[in-house]
Amino acid sequence: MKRTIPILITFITGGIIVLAEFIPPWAILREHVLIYFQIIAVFAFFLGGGSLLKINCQKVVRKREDWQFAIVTLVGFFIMLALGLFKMGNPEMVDLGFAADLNASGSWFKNVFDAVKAPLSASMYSLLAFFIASASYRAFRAKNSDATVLLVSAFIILLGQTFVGVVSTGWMPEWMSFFKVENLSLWLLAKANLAGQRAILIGIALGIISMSLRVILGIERTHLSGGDE
Amino acid sequence: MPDASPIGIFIAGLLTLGIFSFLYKDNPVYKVCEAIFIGVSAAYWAVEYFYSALYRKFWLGVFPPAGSGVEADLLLWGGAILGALMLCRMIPKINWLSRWPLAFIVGATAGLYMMLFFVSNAMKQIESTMQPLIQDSLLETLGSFTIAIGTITGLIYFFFSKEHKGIFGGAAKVGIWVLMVTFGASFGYTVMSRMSLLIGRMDFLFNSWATNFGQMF
Amino acid sequence: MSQPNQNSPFCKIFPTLLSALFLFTILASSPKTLFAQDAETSVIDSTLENLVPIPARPANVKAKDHVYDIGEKVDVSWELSPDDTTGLRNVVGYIISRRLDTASDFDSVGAVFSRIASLTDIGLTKGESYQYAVTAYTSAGAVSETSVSNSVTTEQEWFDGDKFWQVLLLVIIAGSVAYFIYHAKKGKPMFLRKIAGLQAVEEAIGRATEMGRPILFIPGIHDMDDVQTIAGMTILAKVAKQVAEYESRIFVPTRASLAMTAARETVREAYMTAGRIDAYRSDDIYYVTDEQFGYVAAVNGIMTRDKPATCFYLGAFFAESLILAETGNSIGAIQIAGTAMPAQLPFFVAACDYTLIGEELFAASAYLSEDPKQMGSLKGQDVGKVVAMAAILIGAVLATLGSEEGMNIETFNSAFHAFWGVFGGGE
Amino acid sequence: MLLAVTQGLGPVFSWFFWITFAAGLGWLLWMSITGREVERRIIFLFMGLTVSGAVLAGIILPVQETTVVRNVFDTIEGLSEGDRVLLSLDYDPSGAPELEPMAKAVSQHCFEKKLKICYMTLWGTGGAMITDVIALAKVDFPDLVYGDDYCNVGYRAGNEAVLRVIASDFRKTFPTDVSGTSLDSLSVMNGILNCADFKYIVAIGSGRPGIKEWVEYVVEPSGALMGSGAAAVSAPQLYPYYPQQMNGMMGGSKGASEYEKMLRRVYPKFKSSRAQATEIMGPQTVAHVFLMLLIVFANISYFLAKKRKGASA
Repeated sequence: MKRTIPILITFITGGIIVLAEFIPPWAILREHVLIYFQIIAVFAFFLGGGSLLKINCQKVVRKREDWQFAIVTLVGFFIMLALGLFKMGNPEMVDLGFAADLNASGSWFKNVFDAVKAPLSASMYSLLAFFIASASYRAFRAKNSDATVLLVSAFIILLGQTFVGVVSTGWMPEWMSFFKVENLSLWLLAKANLAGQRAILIGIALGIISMSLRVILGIERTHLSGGDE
Repeated sequence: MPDASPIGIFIAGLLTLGIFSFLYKDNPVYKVCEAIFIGVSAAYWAVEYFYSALYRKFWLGVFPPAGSGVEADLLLWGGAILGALMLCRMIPKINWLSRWPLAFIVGATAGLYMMLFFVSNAMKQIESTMQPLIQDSLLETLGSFTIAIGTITGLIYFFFSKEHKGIFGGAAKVGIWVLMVTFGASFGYTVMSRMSLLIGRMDFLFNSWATNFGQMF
Repeated sequence: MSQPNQNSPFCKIFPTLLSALFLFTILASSPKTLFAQDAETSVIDSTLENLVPIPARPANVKAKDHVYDIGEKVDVSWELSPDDTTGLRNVVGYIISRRLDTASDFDSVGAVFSRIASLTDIGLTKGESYQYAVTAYTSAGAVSETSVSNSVTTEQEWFDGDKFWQVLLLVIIAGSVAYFIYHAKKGKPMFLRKIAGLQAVEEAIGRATEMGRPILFIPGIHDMDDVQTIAGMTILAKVAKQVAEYESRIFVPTRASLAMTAARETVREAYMTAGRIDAYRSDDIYYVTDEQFGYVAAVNGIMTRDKPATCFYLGAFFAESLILAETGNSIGAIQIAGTAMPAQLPFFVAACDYTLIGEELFAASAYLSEDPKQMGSLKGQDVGKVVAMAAILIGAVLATLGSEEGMNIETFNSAFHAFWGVFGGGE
Repeated sequence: MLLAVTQGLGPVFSWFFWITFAAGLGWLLWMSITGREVERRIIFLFMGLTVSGAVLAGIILPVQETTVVRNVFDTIEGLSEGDRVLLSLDYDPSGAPELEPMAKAVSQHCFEKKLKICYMTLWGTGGAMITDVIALAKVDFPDLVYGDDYCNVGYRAGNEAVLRVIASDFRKTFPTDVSGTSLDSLSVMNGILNCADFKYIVAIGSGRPGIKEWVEYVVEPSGALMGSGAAAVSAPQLYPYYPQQMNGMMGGSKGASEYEKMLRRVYPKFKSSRAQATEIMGPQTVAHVFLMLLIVFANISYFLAKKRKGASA
């Protein structure tokens, strides 16, 4: 029982959603599924948030390594939660009550967002530039034919975007214009790159069809109830 | 952030430096930034989800404000029931019930993606590849041959049930090269926009933050 | 975004207001507006015909029930006003209005530009009868006489005939997957080519065990509503089982609560199958934060502090792909990545030891399961590839033979368009 | 404070910095030739120095004008006083470094030509972007009057559906502006029934819904005249629409900096205004060149190491 019902649920929902694509009156089900998902995800947050709190509280109570930082996380969490749930300092509260825009300019929630969350996100994201440098230095070496093709193609595109590249092939006569870096890089992007992208995209579609079918038919069910019964 | 307060900018700058310090090595300052980030952002999304999904979508959906003329959408209760089953996880005796919503989501996702990708990836890409091989100019002709052959050899590389040997192996090898050109090209192209992010941060530190610093002290 | 006030009386009179507004703006767009001299309306009215040439009306208005819908759409078509592309050439667009057969007044439902002779009206009620009226208007605000259509009753269909070819192709591909699943069940051995990344999985887990260091598994940064995350979970099941057998330890931080629940379920079951449920620790699988880069900050911290010997990144990834992979590289971990995000593949290819490219990610769990049924499905996928390749070839050859640049043979041209249409071309 | 210092010391600082930096690069090359691996933190240091040095020194590199950008500029240049332009800003804060300069430059250009702008966005987060751009434009045009010179209709949910509707009926989706004022009371919108009534549409976007959707749902059915500004990542996919469906496109910071250059060439008064994209282009190019040098050094090091290995074996 405990194992069969989930598999049955997967089979029935999956089947209905696939059919709904072709049956106009059922189309509405597809939209509802998305809303259902959002609602379930909110309930699931009680589990996720609970786990976050539990792990950090345990760290503090048992004085595990770095427990001080767990306090910071907990304090940050509760402050932000209170600011948001009660919409503190929200200028729209006066007129609209709790229907006020959560992110109204001037609310404390938005202020913390601007001063803390936004710069942290942007900074973390911008670390990428550094990692691109170290990855290029380490990985872009002509170790074998595959790596060489990767390297050359990346290099041409990089060249094509800077004046260095444009200058370096500027001497070429008209009949060789195809080999001018800016043209070559555009050709790589528009033709060879496109071919590779298409092969990957078609492959992904086939992979998903097969994977979804395995899931719906209950052959792939390790995520629900372990291996064979 | 044109209207950010001086204190806000000051804090933002400190946090930026804290994150950058990770590049040297893991250190207490980074740990503090990380801890703040986790706590604040988890709560941020909790609040955001609470108001957008639970309050607006669900609550206003099943209990529309009186006189608004909107009918209650009773189907939404289904989502709430599944959500509640999710919470059964916390009660050991009936925690197996939480597999039901999970099974529902997995099934629905599989169904949705199967159709979505079949149409947008497979059909659409095959359709766009059906172009005349011979074009007006030699260059364009070369281009359309590249696209057609590249796509087909790329697909050959993905074959699972046939060994990459002989002609087939040769085609698969060409396929790998096509994929490598693709990876190289998108790597090279993405670099441009990633750099502007770092430049943006540096600009913030050297201009907004430094100026603000001068004004504060 | 502020909450729309549903109590607002504005919402109720919205449709009425809209139509009024519409007519108003048409008239107001004239430099010599009628409303500016409201008092003298009648005078101007009579002279308007002399001042502003009125276009001839659009003729032959037809209304037809839209096929393959739930009875909410009607296709309206008409003949262009003779003053549109020829004649006075002063028509800038058409206004389309509708009424229920039983009603007396027409309500405006939309407008289109000049040179356009059709409109699909939406949001109707199934089984009701409607009538349409079309009027041409000019930039100076002159309005032609109105042409009225036949009456039409909306109907609901039970099959979307526009998708006939989609169904057929899907049945062929999904059918061949299903065929090989059940064909393989009969125990016929099947050849599968090697995928380096998957062969390395066992070795990578073994290495972590030897070094006495944990294993890190990231099932992407999307939630369970992405099939890539599901693919990640199915691989997690196989990985966790081996981890349990090797008596190693696995950490699974997740970006979504639901993904955490699914991962816990998966890993617990894997430990149970391996017969080591006592070693299962639910707190090793935990939610961090929904914030993309907050999650990355945390995972970077985990990597530098716990120093996992092996890192798996299998699922949907965005810009964080390289941040994770480079940090993982700096701690000397073996890294196996896989994603169906084309834009992130180059970063994984550059920075990880092994990368599963697109389709290989979805095939991974079948490979690792060594279950003939699952492996059979891969052969079905190959049939799909043959279909795709054949379609591309046939299409390209037909296009070459039929197109103006190529041979320009009319038969092939029409054959190409028919074939192209099957895949949704030419719409 | 720091800004003032660096500005004062500009040339001195910049010479000193670049000589040190060149020496550093020389060291890196020497390390490669002698076959020694460079630690990644040193690469990070170089990357950081490259970018921060370029930002501080305010490197401005010559920009080549291209036709595809000039078409957008010339179209706006060719409009006459009082013509209406629709500016759609479909991006969020992460796309802003690349796209905001475009939006700013186009706004400046339009206001200088006394054109009227209607701002809108397809992205929920775009509302804040519009506010920012208007604030930036007002620096040079403090006397702009809301409603007469520009207006902001903001965001409406619905992605492509919004476009489908406004292509034929603008007010069906946007009956009011962002603060609830009826469009009829705004002279900017006088007589605007649909998208084709705008003399020019400029869609600036970084993803979906964005330029591609504008082409599909507005330009193709209505024949409206459109130009665009795209993030560098998505620009290559949009080239097929040029020049039939969109008569010009600014691609990434490079496109934006070209526009800024044209604007300053024709209207020198803007030389005092900050050219954000041009400022980004300098550091970006320097970073690019540095990255290419790194790849070259890495391969020199790799080949020399292989040779040595071969010789010793």
